[in-house]
Order: sequence, then structure tokens, then C-alpha cells
Amino acid sequence: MARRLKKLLVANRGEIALRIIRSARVFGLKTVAVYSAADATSAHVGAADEAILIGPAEAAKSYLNIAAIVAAAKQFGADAIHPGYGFLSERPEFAQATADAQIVFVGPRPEVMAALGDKVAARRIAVAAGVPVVPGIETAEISAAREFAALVGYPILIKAAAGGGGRGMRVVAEASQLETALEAAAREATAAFGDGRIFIEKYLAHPRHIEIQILGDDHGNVVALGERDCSIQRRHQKIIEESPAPGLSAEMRAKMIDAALKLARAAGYTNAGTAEFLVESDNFYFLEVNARLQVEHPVTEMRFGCDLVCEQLRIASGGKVDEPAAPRGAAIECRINAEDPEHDFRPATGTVLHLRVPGGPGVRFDSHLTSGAEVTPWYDGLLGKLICYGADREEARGRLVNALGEFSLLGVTNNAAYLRDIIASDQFRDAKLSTHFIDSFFSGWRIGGPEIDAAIVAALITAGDPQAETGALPQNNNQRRSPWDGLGNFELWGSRK
Amino acid sequence: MARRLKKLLVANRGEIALRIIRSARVFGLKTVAVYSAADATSAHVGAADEAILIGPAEAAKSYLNIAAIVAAAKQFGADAIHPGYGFLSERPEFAQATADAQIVFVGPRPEVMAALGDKVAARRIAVAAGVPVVPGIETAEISAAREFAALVGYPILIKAAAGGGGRGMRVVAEASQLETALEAAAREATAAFGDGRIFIEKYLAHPRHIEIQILGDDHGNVVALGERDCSIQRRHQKIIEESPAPGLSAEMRAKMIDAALKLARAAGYTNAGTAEFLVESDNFYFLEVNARLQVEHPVTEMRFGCDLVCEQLRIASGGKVDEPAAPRGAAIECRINAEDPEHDFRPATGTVLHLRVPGGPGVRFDSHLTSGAEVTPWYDGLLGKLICYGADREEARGRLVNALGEFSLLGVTNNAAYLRDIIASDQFRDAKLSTHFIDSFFSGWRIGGPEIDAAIVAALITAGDPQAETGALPQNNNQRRSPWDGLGNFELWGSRK
Amino acid sequence: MKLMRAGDSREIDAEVIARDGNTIRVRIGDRELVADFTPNADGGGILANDGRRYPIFGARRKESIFVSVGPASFEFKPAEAAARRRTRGLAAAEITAPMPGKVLKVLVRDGDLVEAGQPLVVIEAMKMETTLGAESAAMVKHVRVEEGQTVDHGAVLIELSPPPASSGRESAPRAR
Amino acid sequence: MKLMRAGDSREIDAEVIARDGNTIRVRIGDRELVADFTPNADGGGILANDGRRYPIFGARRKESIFVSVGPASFEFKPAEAAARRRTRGLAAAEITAPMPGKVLKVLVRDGDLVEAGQPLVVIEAMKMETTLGAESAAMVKHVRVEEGQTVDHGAVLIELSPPPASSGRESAPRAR
Repeated sequence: MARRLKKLLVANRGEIALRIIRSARVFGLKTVAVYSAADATSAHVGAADEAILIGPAEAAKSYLNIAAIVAAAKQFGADAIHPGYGFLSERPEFAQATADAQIVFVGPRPEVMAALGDKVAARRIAVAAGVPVVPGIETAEISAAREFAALVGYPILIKAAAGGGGRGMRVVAEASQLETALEAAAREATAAFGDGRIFIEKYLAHPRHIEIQILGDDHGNVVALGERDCSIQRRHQKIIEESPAPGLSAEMRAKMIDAALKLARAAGYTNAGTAEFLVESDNFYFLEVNARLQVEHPVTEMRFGCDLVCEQLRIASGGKVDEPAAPRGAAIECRINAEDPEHDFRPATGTVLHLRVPGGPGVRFDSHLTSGAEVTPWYDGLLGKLICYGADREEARGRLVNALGEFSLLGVTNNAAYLRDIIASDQFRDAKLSTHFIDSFFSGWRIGGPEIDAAIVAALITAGDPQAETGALPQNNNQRRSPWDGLGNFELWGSRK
Repeated sequence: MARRLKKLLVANRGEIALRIIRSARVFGLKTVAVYSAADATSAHVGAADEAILIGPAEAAKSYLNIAAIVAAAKQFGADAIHPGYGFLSERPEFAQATADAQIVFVGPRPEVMAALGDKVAARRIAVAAGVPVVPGIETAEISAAREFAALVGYPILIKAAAGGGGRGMRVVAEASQLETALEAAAREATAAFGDGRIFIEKYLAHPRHIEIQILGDDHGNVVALGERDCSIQRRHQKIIEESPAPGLSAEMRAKMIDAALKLARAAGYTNAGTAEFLVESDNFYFLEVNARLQVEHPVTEMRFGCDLVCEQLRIASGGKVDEPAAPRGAAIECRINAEDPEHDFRPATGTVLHLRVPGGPGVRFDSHLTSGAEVTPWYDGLLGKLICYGADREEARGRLVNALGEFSLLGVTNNAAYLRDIIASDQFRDAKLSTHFIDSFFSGWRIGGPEIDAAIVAALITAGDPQAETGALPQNNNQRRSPWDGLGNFELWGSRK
Repeated sequence: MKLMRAGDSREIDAEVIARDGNTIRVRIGDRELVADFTPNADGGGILANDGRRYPIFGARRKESIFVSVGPASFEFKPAEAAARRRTRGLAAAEITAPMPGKVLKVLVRDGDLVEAGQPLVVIEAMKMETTLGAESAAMVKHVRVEEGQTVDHGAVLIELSPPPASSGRESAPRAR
Repeated sequence: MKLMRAGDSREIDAEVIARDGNTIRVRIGDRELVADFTPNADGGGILANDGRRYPIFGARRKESIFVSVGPASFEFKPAEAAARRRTRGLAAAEITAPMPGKVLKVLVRDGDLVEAGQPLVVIEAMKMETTLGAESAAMVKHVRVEEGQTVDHGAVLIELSPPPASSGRESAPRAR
């Protein structure tokens, strides 16, 4: 490695901040956590070697606060910053501010990020590199949008030109909905990414979402680590991802990997990134490049026996990427979210009253949750990712169903039972994958009757159990009674036994 | 597969019972747990589809009770029994009783087990197959023992002829200690295995313990899944195991694998087993075959991307074993035991008041523990196994040090900090491995001063914290206040809010 | 006792009829079921019913009873507590914030007549917009928030009164 | 307050001298140290001292204070509680079972004089033999168990009295 990194600041929160800290420590790197006032007691803060409060709960003033984060890195002498995903991870100005402060940014160069992070510019690069794209146009103008829609036909898809992750995405089925949808999308895009530009695309009927993991180094080497199928989405956000993509022919895979490598080389891409495609029958269309680590990166790690954050850090240290070893087995991830799948996935908040975490062979749980943790409305509702490996897809699937059966979380409404029912279903077993999977098979999902009966019995038992009272638990972290409160009395200890 | 298994009874407890249940479910097998009165609330009981009390806490009347276990299997219609490790796992009469009840025993045939499980018979097979052995003799007679010791020279090693796991093992440094040691070993051997026969061996000066994982099927195929180095032992019991064995030459590995396969073929071995060897400079000596799953099997699984319990079940169903794919990376396991490393590893018991479990990439924790669990004196003190994978040994080692840093367990004295210090040490990093590693480098270990200071501060804070009182926690499971106690009052709920 | 699941306005009438050792007999509506409950060391337990075993866990907090059945989690409230918020002829007399967030849009004014399902207010929380609608036909009695305002969990956003056409007939509440 | 670590007979004299916000100043023996404590959501916290951060957790149970510092776990008892078991000139007036188990061998009789470190009784627990020895020179006052008997945690196995030669001098207790 050209440079030896010593201290890494992680500019993120939640499971991904914890996950990055864990891998940085493998190299003996010291780690610095940043946190907002809402996250003072969160797991990533405790896991790091140093931690600093960078602002109030509002992300705009904390996790999106470039000046505060770069200042924190300088203050602690961090020589590298890892942005995680979301927040500032795809903001070229953050990568630039980091570089300007003589700190290594763990990600692509700002200009590459700028080119690829913008969906419109990225499409241009793709077209120039001979990679097929879905018909689309960048506009927030209602008249131009009407014209495009008339040309390609409804339904059409409206999304933020900046950022990713499905936020602000809307399907418009007919002309009458167009104006309202454009407005709402622009509003959400502005709120989420500070950039209200909108991209409109032809909406494919039954596409699969398949993406290719890329790693590039500073020496001009770019490699691909296979594909991930992320077709199972609700509200245009992935909830189940797997590798390999079931039924994808070796030929299609090779073509898509080739397209992703072409794109990455054309863009001068470095560090970890993902080229996303829609696949319909024998065609694939470039969608966008996510110039960062993806939420679903663990399925790739399990198949390739690698650690992508370690790879990112090696690349950021000037190391070279090698052609990966042949992948092995199958891996499936599901995202446990604080949301109510019985009520249109509306977000949920609360205090974790009890947490039971699955374990054992082939099971990985990436989560920042602990008993007592608060799930606040300030950030996205990802509670944890449960990932299972198997010698083949059926083994991975069986393991994941069982692991979800071992999971339980009390106090915050979540989608774990919903995920279990999907993954245990015949449709998922048979890999009837498309981005409409949820709409087609699981839109009106309700928890099963026998489980409701069991819940009612459990509620009766709990109602009658004096030990079940947790009214003393703090309502939120600010109100939390600190152990300090009692310190003055410690000499009374003997009398309180 | 020739026969399709439907229901598996797991004739064990603790982490291994839970681990077996987890894998059986991957195939959709129903599972039956057996438990003693001391384990009624233990995790393996809750994890199974059905569970039955088979006797009181004493293992001899419960987990060693062949009649009760076979009767339970019949009662629930189990068509297979997995014995785990320890307890009845290497008792040919149990395998025979299972077979007599027309139930599949997940392990080798009784006659093979009888031949290999007996150290003396196993040595004979090894010698006949041309595999080198350590000089030794079976005797509990003091005169014969004296004669043998005079021949090969002190120190000598005394161990149980039946069973394994280091129980009843004693090093005798000089003639004056011989008689007492022989007596105690015979007593422990009888207690542990119901068989007081004793085997005496030449004691090697700086041997490494390296073993080969074997899988054999009913069709005459036998394959090896690489080696494990298990040199780090205290009281002759393994506490840290890894694969590959650091510094083992490809030539030595090939020779040892060849010897293990020869042995297995000579014995007509089927299902999973392990051939244990001592290695000193360029020589290796056959020690014994463990005719069962080993505690440390996960390190092999992580490198080979397989699940050995799934393989065992496939073999038991009549499936064939294939040559394994090439192994990848490195894996290290450590055993977290209820024992006090500052006081001669004396066993500890207690109630788990708090448990924090490590997670994330490359980390596996196999444990039956939960908050509130009782660690009783009835069974061995294995609390859990923490296993880490890395692209190479240093990555696995760094990960394991960090994972141990994330682990905490309150209420039961354990060796987690001791393991962390060993794994983080220069001696372990430099792989100065021999079975005398602990004696050489970590015999007088004490927890570090800064950590004691932190503990004292924590104790002062805890003494002054009214919320820290857990006096209400049950002393043991029998005294546990059941939620039922309150059930009669459930209508009062409204007034107790 | 009478319970309601959070997010569901139907009452569940359930009680323990008898218990004997680990066996519990429960009435749910007009059905009866018999289950076995075995406590676990972690404070939860295993509930065996109809040939299946469910790991369950429960805790009370404020008015709610939280329980989990394997990965499924539930929040119940005693019906008396839930009923306080209801008025004759209305599924709910108040529209409350299901979580803390920011009021993005208020779509009605005092005095408006609204239909079941009609959107009333849009709030933003956890980076998502959530539209809160009327659970039954109603008249908007009082809008208590304005756009841009941040609100806490449970804050009353809009008060509703029965629609003038409603002549005391209980309209069937419907889940959103 | 005065603490003793389980298994260690040395007294630790420690107290909180001052606190200011998250900062705590503590005296341990004749040393002082300053640490920062930040509570975690899970009831534990992070203790920062001398440039290192330790995840800590603590709970009291009966007479013991259990704390963990990362993977290291500790049991403390207030010295008064530990002292109750001591008699002048003896490290311990009783040999108690460190865990439930079975008495395998009793190696002394009433009236025997024993040296520090001399084995007194062998118990079997967790499939291991554990030999309990005298912590200081003593006279066996009363053997309370016999071979083959099962005993509970903390059960008194042997009572000791000061050796006749002891003239009131405190012998230094030694760790087993």
C-alpha cells in the first residue's frame, strides 16, 4: 500500500457506521464516530475509539453537515473519511472538501462521483460506452413531462436525478396524476438530496433489478464481483436481495459484467461502486451507478469470502485490486425496517423493549440495535440486515426463514414476519422475481390468524404478569435517568441491598 | 438421497443442540429436543418443534440415559437421532440401540465406533494402515505403568482409553506422582465415560495438535476437509482452534490427509469424524479418531463454505459425499467457558445478568446463552464459541480480537478477556503454537491494571445506581417466578398501569 | 378483557377461562383455544398451540401491551384506553400523529365534511411522506396544526365530529 | 467504600471524589483517576479513561456488584460482607463450596492442624475435580460434609479455627 492509514472517521450512523468501524479495526485503524444529538447513546458511538457530537437531530445540521464533519476529522487527526451510504456518500462536494483538507476520501474521486452520481450525465457515459439505457428524460417541467409520457406511453416513472435508494420515486399510471406526482417528487428530492432535479423514465412492465459490484483501484484496475438481484422492493426500495441472481444465464451475466466494467473504465471509476440494471427477458438496461457501498453488499461478501469495506480501505491506501476468487454458494439478505407492512409500510418509531438476535452457521446480522435503543423519526427506518449463506439458494433460503423465526423485537413495529412470509413463499422459492413482486403477491399481506391468536394469548399473559411492566423505561434518551443520578448515594449502598 | 428423513431427535444440550436444530431446519426437518430438569428453560428446548423432559439434572439419568432417549424418539416418531458431541456421541451401544429401534443414527456404524472409539483398538488399526503412532500402552496397573514409564522416560501422559476431550488427562512428571495420578484418572474416566480403562503415552516435548476433518458416505467415498490446529489448550482441553494450521507445509498437510483417509478407509468410516495427530518438527503421530462432530468444526465450515451438520444429515439420508471445493481464507475459533483463568481455570456458575453478542461480517457466535440463563454445575462450562473468518490469518485474528472486544457477559465468570489477550498477543500472532503454549506464555495471566481500574469505577457507579438492582432476578430456574403467578389478577390490569 | 391492536379499530374480546399447570384455556370472541405456556430463561416463553410452538415475549409500557410471536410483533391497548378517543358514529374522534415528524400539508379546514379514506394531512417522518386519512365520514371540527410545524408522537392533528347526516348509527370502523 | 474482588482477599479502598457533568474523579487506594462516563441505550455505558474507551455494564445482585469492562467480567463484594466470613488469624473461617457439586473426597478430620495451601476437600462439578485448600494455617474445627454428598453453592464444607500457635497476629491472606 502506498500510504498507511491510521485513523478513519466514519461519516454515518446506524448499522453501516458500526459495520465500517468493525472492519476498520481489523487493520488496526483507529476510528472516530460522529453523531447527532438523537444518536448520543447509539451503538456506533460506543464502538469507535473516539466520538464527537456534530449537531442536532436534523440530518441537515449533523450527518449532512460537511463543515462540521471535516472539522471533526481534522480535530481528531483522522487521515481518512468513510461516508457509508446515504447522507453525504454521493455528494462530490463532500469528497472535494475531504480532499481539500488533505484527508483520504474512501470512495471515488469527486469529479467521477459528480459525473456518475447525476443520472443524466451517467446515462450519457453509458450511451457513449455502448451500454443500453431505458428511454428517459430529465425535467421537472410539466409540459416536457407530458410530451415524454405521450411519446413512450404510460405508465412512467418519476425519480430524483440526484441520489438513489428509491426515495422520491413514483409511478404515474395516467396523465391526470402527473402534475401532483412531479411536485411531490421534487419536494422529496429536495428534502432528501438538496437537489430538486427530476428524471422521468419509461416504466418497464416486469423488469428485474440486477446490479454488478465493481471495485477499481488508483492503478487503473477494475474488477467485478458478480451480481445481486434486488428485484423485491416496496415503495421502490429494496427489501430482499440475493446473489447469484436466480436463473440468470452465464451469457447474460457475462454481458452485464462486461457492460459494468466498460462503464467503470469509461468513467475512470475507483473504489467500490455498483452498476444497476433493469433486466427484462433477454435485454438489460443501465439504470444508474451508485458511487458508494450498497446496503446489500453483504450478499456479495458471503459468496466471494471477502470484506468490501476492507477492500475499500485497501484501495484508499493505494492498494491494488485483484481478480476475485470464484464465488461460492448463495446468499440472501433481507432488510428489517421499522415500518408496518399491514398498513402500507408506514414508518414506525419506539423503544426496543426486547431484542432476540439469530445466530449460528451461515447467519449474519448487521445491526446497531440493542435493548433500550430508541428508533427515532429522524432517519431512515433500517433496523438491521439479516443475511444468510447456503451451499445453494434453497439452503440459504431455508436458513433465512429459520433465522427470521429466531428473531424478535418488541416495542417497534417492524416487517420481520412479513419478510419471513415472503421468503418462505412458493413465489419466492420459485424465484418469480420482478420489481412488481410485492404488488403481485404480497400487497394485501396480513399476519396469519394462528399468530394473532398466539399474540392475544401472549397479551393476556403479559397483562397478568407483574414483571412485564416496563413503564420505568425511559421515553427517550433525553429523559433517560442517568446512573449519575444515584452516585451521590453510593455510600448508602449497604443499606439498600 | 436414498431415504428422506422427516424428524430428527437431538440427543444433546447447549450450543451444539441448538446448532444442530438450526441446520436440520434448513432441510425442513422437524426437530425434537430432549432436556434434563436443569435445562427446562434452555435455548435448545425453545428452538425445537417438540421437546421432552428425559430425566433429572444428573447427566447419567438424562443425557446419558439411552433408554429414555430412544423411547422419546419413538414416542415422537423421530426417524433419526443426532448425538452431538460428548455425552452419548461415541457410545457404540447408543448407536446400536438407535439402529435396533429402526432409527437412523447420524454418525458412524456402532462397530466402527467401537473399534475407533477405543484408543487401543484405534491404534492397532492405525499401525496396520501404516500410520505412525506415539509409543503407548493400555493399563491401569501401577506396575505395568511403572515399567512403561521407565522404558520411554518421564514425563508420561495418562488418559481415559474411552472418550475424548482431554477429560481425565494427566501429565506425570516423575515416578512419585504416578500412583495418585492413575487413581484420579481412573475415577474421572469412570465418571465421565462409564469406563475406567486408562491409556498411558510418551509425552512429547513441544507437539502441535493438528487434526483432519473426514466425511465418509455409505457408498465407500471418504473425503477430507483440510486440517485444524488445536494446539492451544488448558488442562488438556482445546480453547483456541484454527484452520489452516499456520506454517504447515503443503507436503505435511498432504501426508496427514493421506494418513487420515487411509485410517478412515481401513475402518470403514462413515459420516463425520476427525483424525487427531500430534506434530513435532517433521513427524506426525496418530492420536485418536473422534467418531463424531468436533466442538471446533465451525472453522472448517467457514473455510470450505459448507455446513457439516447438513453434510452429516445428507450422509445419514444415504447421500454421497463429493470432493470439497478448494478452501478459502482463514478461520479462528475460541471457546468462551464459564471458568476463572486467574484462578487455575476453576469452573464458574451463575445467572447471566447481561449479554452482549458480537456481530457483523465474518463473525459467528454459536451459543445457547440468553440474558437470564442459568449456568449450572451439572454440565461442562462451554458458554459459546466465537468464530471469525478472514481473507488471511491476520484478518481473521484482527476480527476475533475486535469481536471479543464487543462481547460482554455479566454474572458468570468467564475467560473472554483471557482469550482476547492470547489472540492479540505477539506469541499467537507469530503462531508459536504447541500444546504447551498456555504454560509457556499465559500461565500466570492476570487481567490488566487499566481494566481493573475501569472495573472499580464501574463498580462505584453501579453501587450508586438504583436501576442496577437485579435482586429480583430468580436464583435458579426452579425458583423463577412464573408469569402464571399473575394470571389470576389479569382483570386488575387497568388499575396497575 | 377487551383489547385493540394498534392500527386496527376492531375490538377483541378475550379472557383466560382456566389454567392448569402449564395449560391455559382462553376465549377469543366466541372461540376457545387451549395452549401450553413454558417460560424461558430470558423472561419470554414458548407457547404451544395446535401443534405449533411459538416463541413469545411480552412487556407492558404505558397503556400498551407489546407482545412478539416469533418475528411478528404486536401492540395491543385495552379497549377502554382506545375508546376514550372515539365518539359515537366515528371511527376516531381525533387524527393523531402516528410518529413524531413535520406537518407537510394540511388538506382540510375547520367545518369541512370528509369521506372515509379522504386524505386530511400529510406528515413527513423518517424521510417518508405519510398521508393520514379519515377512517370514516366526519366533519372537521378543528384543525390543530399548521404546515411546517413539527409534532410529537400521538399529538392531535385534527379533531373530528360526527357528520351531520349521521343519526347515531355506528358506522363500521375500517382499517386504514 | 471498601470492595473485594471475588477470589481475591485484598481489600480495595475506593471512592468517588467528585463529579462534574460526565466526568468522574475517583480515588483508588492512594491513586486518583479521572474518567468520563457516557450511558448507552442498553443500560451500560462507555467509560473513557487515559485515552481508552471501555464499554462497561454493571448490576447488583444480592451482596455482589457485577461489572464488565469489555469482555472482562468482575464480581465485587463490599468488604464488610466478605469480612463476616473471616476470623482473626484466619483467611477464612469456613471452606465453602464455590459451586454446587458432589463431595468426592474429604482429606481432613476434626481437630487436624493444616498448613496454608493444604488440600482439605475435593469436589466434583462441571465434570471437573476441584480441590479446595486452606488459605492459611488453621485447625479443622468441624467437617460438615461426607464423601458422596451433593452440596449447593456456598454450602459450608469445613469450619476452621485459628491454629493453636497463632497468637493473634494477622496472617496475610493469600489467594488460592
